[in-house]
Amino acid sequence: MEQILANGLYLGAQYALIALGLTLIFSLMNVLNFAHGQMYVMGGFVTYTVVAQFGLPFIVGLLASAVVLAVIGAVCERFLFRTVIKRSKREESTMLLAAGIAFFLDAVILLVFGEKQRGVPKIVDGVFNWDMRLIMPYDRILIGALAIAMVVGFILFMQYSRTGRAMRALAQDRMAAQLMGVDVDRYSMIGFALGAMLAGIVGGLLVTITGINLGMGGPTSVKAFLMIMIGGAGVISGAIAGGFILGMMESIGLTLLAAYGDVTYLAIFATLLVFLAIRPQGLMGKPWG
Amino acid sequence: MQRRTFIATAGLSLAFSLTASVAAWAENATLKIGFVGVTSGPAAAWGISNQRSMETRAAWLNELGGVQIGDTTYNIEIVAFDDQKDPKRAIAGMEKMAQDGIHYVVGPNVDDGAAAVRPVAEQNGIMYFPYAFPKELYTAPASNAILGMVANYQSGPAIYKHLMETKGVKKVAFVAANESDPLSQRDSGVEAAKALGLEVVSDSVTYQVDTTDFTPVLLPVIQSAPDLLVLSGVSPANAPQLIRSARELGYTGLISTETAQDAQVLQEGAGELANGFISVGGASTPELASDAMKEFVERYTAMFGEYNDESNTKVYALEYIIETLKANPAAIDNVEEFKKTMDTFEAANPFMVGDAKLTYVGTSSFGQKRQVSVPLVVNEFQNGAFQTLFVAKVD
Amino acid sequence: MTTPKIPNSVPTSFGNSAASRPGSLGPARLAGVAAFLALVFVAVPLGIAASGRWDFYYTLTSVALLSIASAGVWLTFYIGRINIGQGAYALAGGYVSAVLITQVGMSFWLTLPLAGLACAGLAVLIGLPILRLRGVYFAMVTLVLTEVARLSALALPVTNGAKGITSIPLPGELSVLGLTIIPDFATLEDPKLAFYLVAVALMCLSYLALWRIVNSRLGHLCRSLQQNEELAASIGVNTAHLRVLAYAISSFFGGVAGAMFVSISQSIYPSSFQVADSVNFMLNCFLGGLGYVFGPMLGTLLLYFGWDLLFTTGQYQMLIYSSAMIVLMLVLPNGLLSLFDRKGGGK
Amino acid sequence: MTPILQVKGITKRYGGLTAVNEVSFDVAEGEILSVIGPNGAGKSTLFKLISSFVTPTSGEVLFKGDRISGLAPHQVARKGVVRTFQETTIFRSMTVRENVIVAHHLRSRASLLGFFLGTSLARQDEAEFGASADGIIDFLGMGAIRDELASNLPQGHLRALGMAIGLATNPRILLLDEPFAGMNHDETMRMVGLVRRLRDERGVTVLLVEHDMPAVMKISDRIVVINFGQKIAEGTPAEIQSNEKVIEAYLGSEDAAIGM
Repeated sequence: MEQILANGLYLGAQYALIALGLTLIFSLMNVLNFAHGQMYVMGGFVTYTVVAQFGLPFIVGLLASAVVLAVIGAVCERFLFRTVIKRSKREESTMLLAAGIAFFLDAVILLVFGEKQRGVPKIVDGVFNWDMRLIMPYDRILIGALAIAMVVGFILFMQYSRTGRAMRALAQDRMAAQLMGVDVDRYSMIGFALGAMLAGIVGGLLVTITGINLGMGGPTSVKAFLMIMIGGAGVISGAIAGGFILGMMESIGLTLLAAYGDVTYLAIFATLLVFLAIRPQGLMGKPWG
Repeated sequence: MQRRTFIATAGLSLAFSLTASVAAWAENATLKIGFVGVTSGPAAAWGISNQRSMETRAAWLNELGGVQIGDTTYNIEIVAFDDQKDPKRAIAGMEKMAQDGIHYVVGPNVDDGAAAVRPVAEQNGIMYFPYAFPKELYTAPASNAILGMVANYQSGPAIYKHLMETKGVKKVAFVAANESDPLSQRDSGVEAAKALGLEVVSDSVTYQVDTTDFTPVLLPVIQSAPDLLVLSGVSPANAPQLIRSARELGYTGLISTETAQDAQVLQEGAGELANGFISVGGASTPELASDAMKEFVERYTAMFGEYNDESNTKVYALEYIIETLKANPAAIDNVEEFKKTMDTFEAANPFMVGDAKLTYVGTSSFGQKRQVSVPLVVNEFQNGAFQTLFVAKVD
Repeated sequence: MTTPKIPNSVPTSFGNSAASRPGSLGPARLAGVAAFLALVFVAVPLGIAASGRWDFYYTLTSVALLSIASAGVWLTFYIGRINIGQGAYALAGGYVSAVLITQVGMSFWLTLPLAGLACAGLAVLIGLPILRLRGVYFAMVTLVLTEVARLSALALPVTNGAKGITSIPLPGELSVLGLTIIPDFATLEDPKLAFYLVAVALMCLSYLALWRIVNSRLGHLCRSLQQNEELAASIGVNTAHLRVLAYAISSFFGGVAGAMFVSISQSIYPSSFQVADSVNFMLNCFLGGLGYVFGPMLGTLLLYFGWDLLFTTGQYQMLIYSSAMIVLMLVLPNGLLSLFDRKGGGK
Repeated sequence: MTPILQVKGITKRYGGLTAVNEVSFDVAEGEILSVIGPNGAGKSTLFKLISSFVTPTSGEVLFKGDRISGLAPHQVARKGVVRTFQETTIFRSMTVRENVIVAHHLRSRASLLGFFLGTSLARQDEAEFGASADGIIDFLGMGAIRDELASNLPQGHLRALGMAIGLATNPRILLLDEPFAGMNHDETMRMVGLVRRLRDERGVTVLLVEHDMPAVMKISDRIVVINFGQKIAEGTPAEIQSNEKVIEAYLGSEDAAIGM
């Protein structure tokens, strides 16, 4: 039991961080960023390159991932999404753009980083073992703690910083924010950069544990969608809750349903469908996002 | 031709391959060999190692002046098609090969693609070399597919038997990804283990390929206390993580797989924890590799920047095609001739030391010779490199 | 979530104003249809025979079938729902056909409509709860649906699980009252042309149906739903019923396309239609233009052929393809057919 | 004569908040009845309760003696109780004429399949809808903007279009949600005339919820006043104007003075 909870908590922390970036972008611009998973993969590869190829400390790699992805995010917003949102008659058109960017990043990652699985050596060795009841490698504890710290940091940033407050105003009501003198373009760009950066940081964090490969992008996006559906799209607390809930469901499901083989995810999906049929806006979302 | 001038990570390779191609481009005729497989997206690694090993070998042969088949000397051109791991695209790829007048194609890399291209290959007279294990592809009435490697239901029993005899393995557990290929391999693995009299203690646990934490997946498996943990059809990307999680959970038994792995990926992903991991490899272990294999690895590395251990196996398909054509030049545009030759075909294996032969096998598994004979090399991972555990043959 | 912005260009006018009666075929439109039919049934086969590019048959067959599935997705867009789950129905349709052929011994031609109907039935069951969702919620749920379909195909006993169903026989003879309408495909020297003709015939039928839907009262009601569900309810439209109906028709198209593909590849696996396919169906609609009945057909043609034509660019194929897509999006965010808007609305 | 619409002790609570509390009144066939009340009095909720867009916590609404609360909105519309919307809710990317035609849905005799196949019944229906729509458009004086895209219309026309959509359903009783909001004097007077003609020429019973006192006084046969979710008065305009409770309610809420 302890093991299941610990696994769920650890998974939940990283999932929450992934979902945060996605939901931030969604709440600010109503863009469902299909390329979120690819941004995560990109972050992982940047950290890998800095740490494993250049031999620099892990923290440098993490910072590099953050910076690179923030720049990519800002560029995407400034030159792509902004234009399309202005010119398009239906806002769903941004989905096509996001999918195009996902394909593009996939192609770039393949050309630049290659097709192989990559990983950096463990940053801390050893395994925490409490009487075989709870087994958790130290590096996983560290990464989990870092992820939780980041989530807390992000909440504080959104709550108390000027930028964070401006973005929250923007997310709440674009029109009103504009009237209140919030520079919508500027904060949309910052928000997008921040969302992409979060994806990159998770990639960088997890490359020490799970490694990274080209194929992780798409499935990661799908999982992130799941989380924000559970929690409610465009709501920060919802993304965090969604992340932890999915982590727990996965951990519990894999343990309880192991004997039945291939059905854990089927069960999770079925639960989700039933849940959404009852509560279409997710746990904490406003009706219709 | 343009395919030869790949811009790999090293700028050097560009110059190298350019000079190589210019030098060799005499008035030789061209023999096109196709490749239909996945070279983009999540599973890119499988197809890319195929395509690159073919391109490396082709460039090398052309540099040597081409290949003489009958009275004509040919330069080899590789025509590659990326099917994006989509069976519908794979059909399009095979159609494209037929359109180009190609009769010999390497690929596809997965079960669904290999099954989907079968009608096209049969209608258009194409022999193809899939890296997929379903038996109906190779047993009559099917006759155009040739298995390009050792199937897991062939290597599995050999490995289990070896481990029973040398390590006293009695209980075995299986884990597989929740996808067609790995699940099929798990099922045939379980069957083989039971046939050998092993006790299968866990065979129902599966995982999503995008799993980022395998601890919850492996927990119930480890609790079933097996002596041997088989990672059925595990992709090189997942293997290190699975090994690591199993070891971190305190598992001390053996771990094995029947698919080929990459040493560097294992080293990066699992480090010391991967020591003792048993997998099926190609023919480039120091004991087996001929000078030609060593040169192949060098050339591959020069062309593409980094070698992939899976290419040890994947270089063979092209070699088989060319050597069989040499043995019967009439087969160059007639696969029926090719099929006739297959039964008696024998040629020297350039990639292995000693007097190893290239022959077609598969009689005991498929009832007809529809498999290339590559040495079944079972490796053990030790400190960043593979060491040969034992070598066997498939008939 | 704000309501989606709607194209200003009205795809079709309705009412019986003299200009265009619903469903009426003016001489110009009739000529256009005739030209299109001549193109797909005569010009393309002649062109292929002349150029010797036999591989185009399969390419165009794929385009025809994928555009049928995309037409279904387009219809859900028409009621204001973003559908990224069509792959699930294509897979289900494929399995229905494959199972009926291999286990019941039914004729393929009978399984084709049955696959569509089974998918429509499935869509009613699934649609009832999820069609209450709107916007990105519906989009994300449908995205998950494709994955559910794959996992179900792996887990259900009738699908033969991971091993898939292979060696499915080619479509047999179709005869009515002793009159052979379609010959047994196995007796044909090369079924490519036959598959092509069947596929484009199905495509023409599907788009005819879609066009009729859009131009009939059903289409007008769908549009009313897309623009304002509350108002639609207040004028007496049973919105829940209509949504499910549109979704069922949409899934019918998906099922038929899936079943047809199975007959070509003579095999089906849980991975035969994946999330990537679902996303592509949606992209086809976007690219062609959501305001135009023939948008998804054009979008499919372009996206599929685009990839095929880039075949020679080797490892840069994906890079060029995706860049082109992004540029297209920047230049024509409302779909390719919006190019014709200035000349007074689409078809 | 039994009233066409009966509201019986209807109550709606949201959590701890009671938006509408035990409100009862009747609407007679052919009458124009207005519900008024200060801001936040519960008018909108009452309106949604009657049109069944919201289900009541207790109480019920009867139409011709049949209970309609609890039915889906489209079923209520089918019975002949049709609402218009407070906001300018129309089908934005259809023309005026298309808006009105589509709203003829309830009058269809042909099935959807019939329309799809273009049967003669369906073609007859379409022809009738077109003629009827033109009639309604002319009736509301919108002939000149018949083929204009709805999203391009000015607000006054939008309101009229909303009413046209309501009329197209052939309602027995039309519920108008603040039909005069945001209009200047001239526009209001024109709208008052329209609503009158609606009743006089088409025999439609009208129940409206409104804010604009002078217009209400002018148009209504009877008025129901609610405040804090409760009915505080009911009667003719003259009676309401002199009702102490009503004056107090309006003065207390510092809202517009009454009956000027």
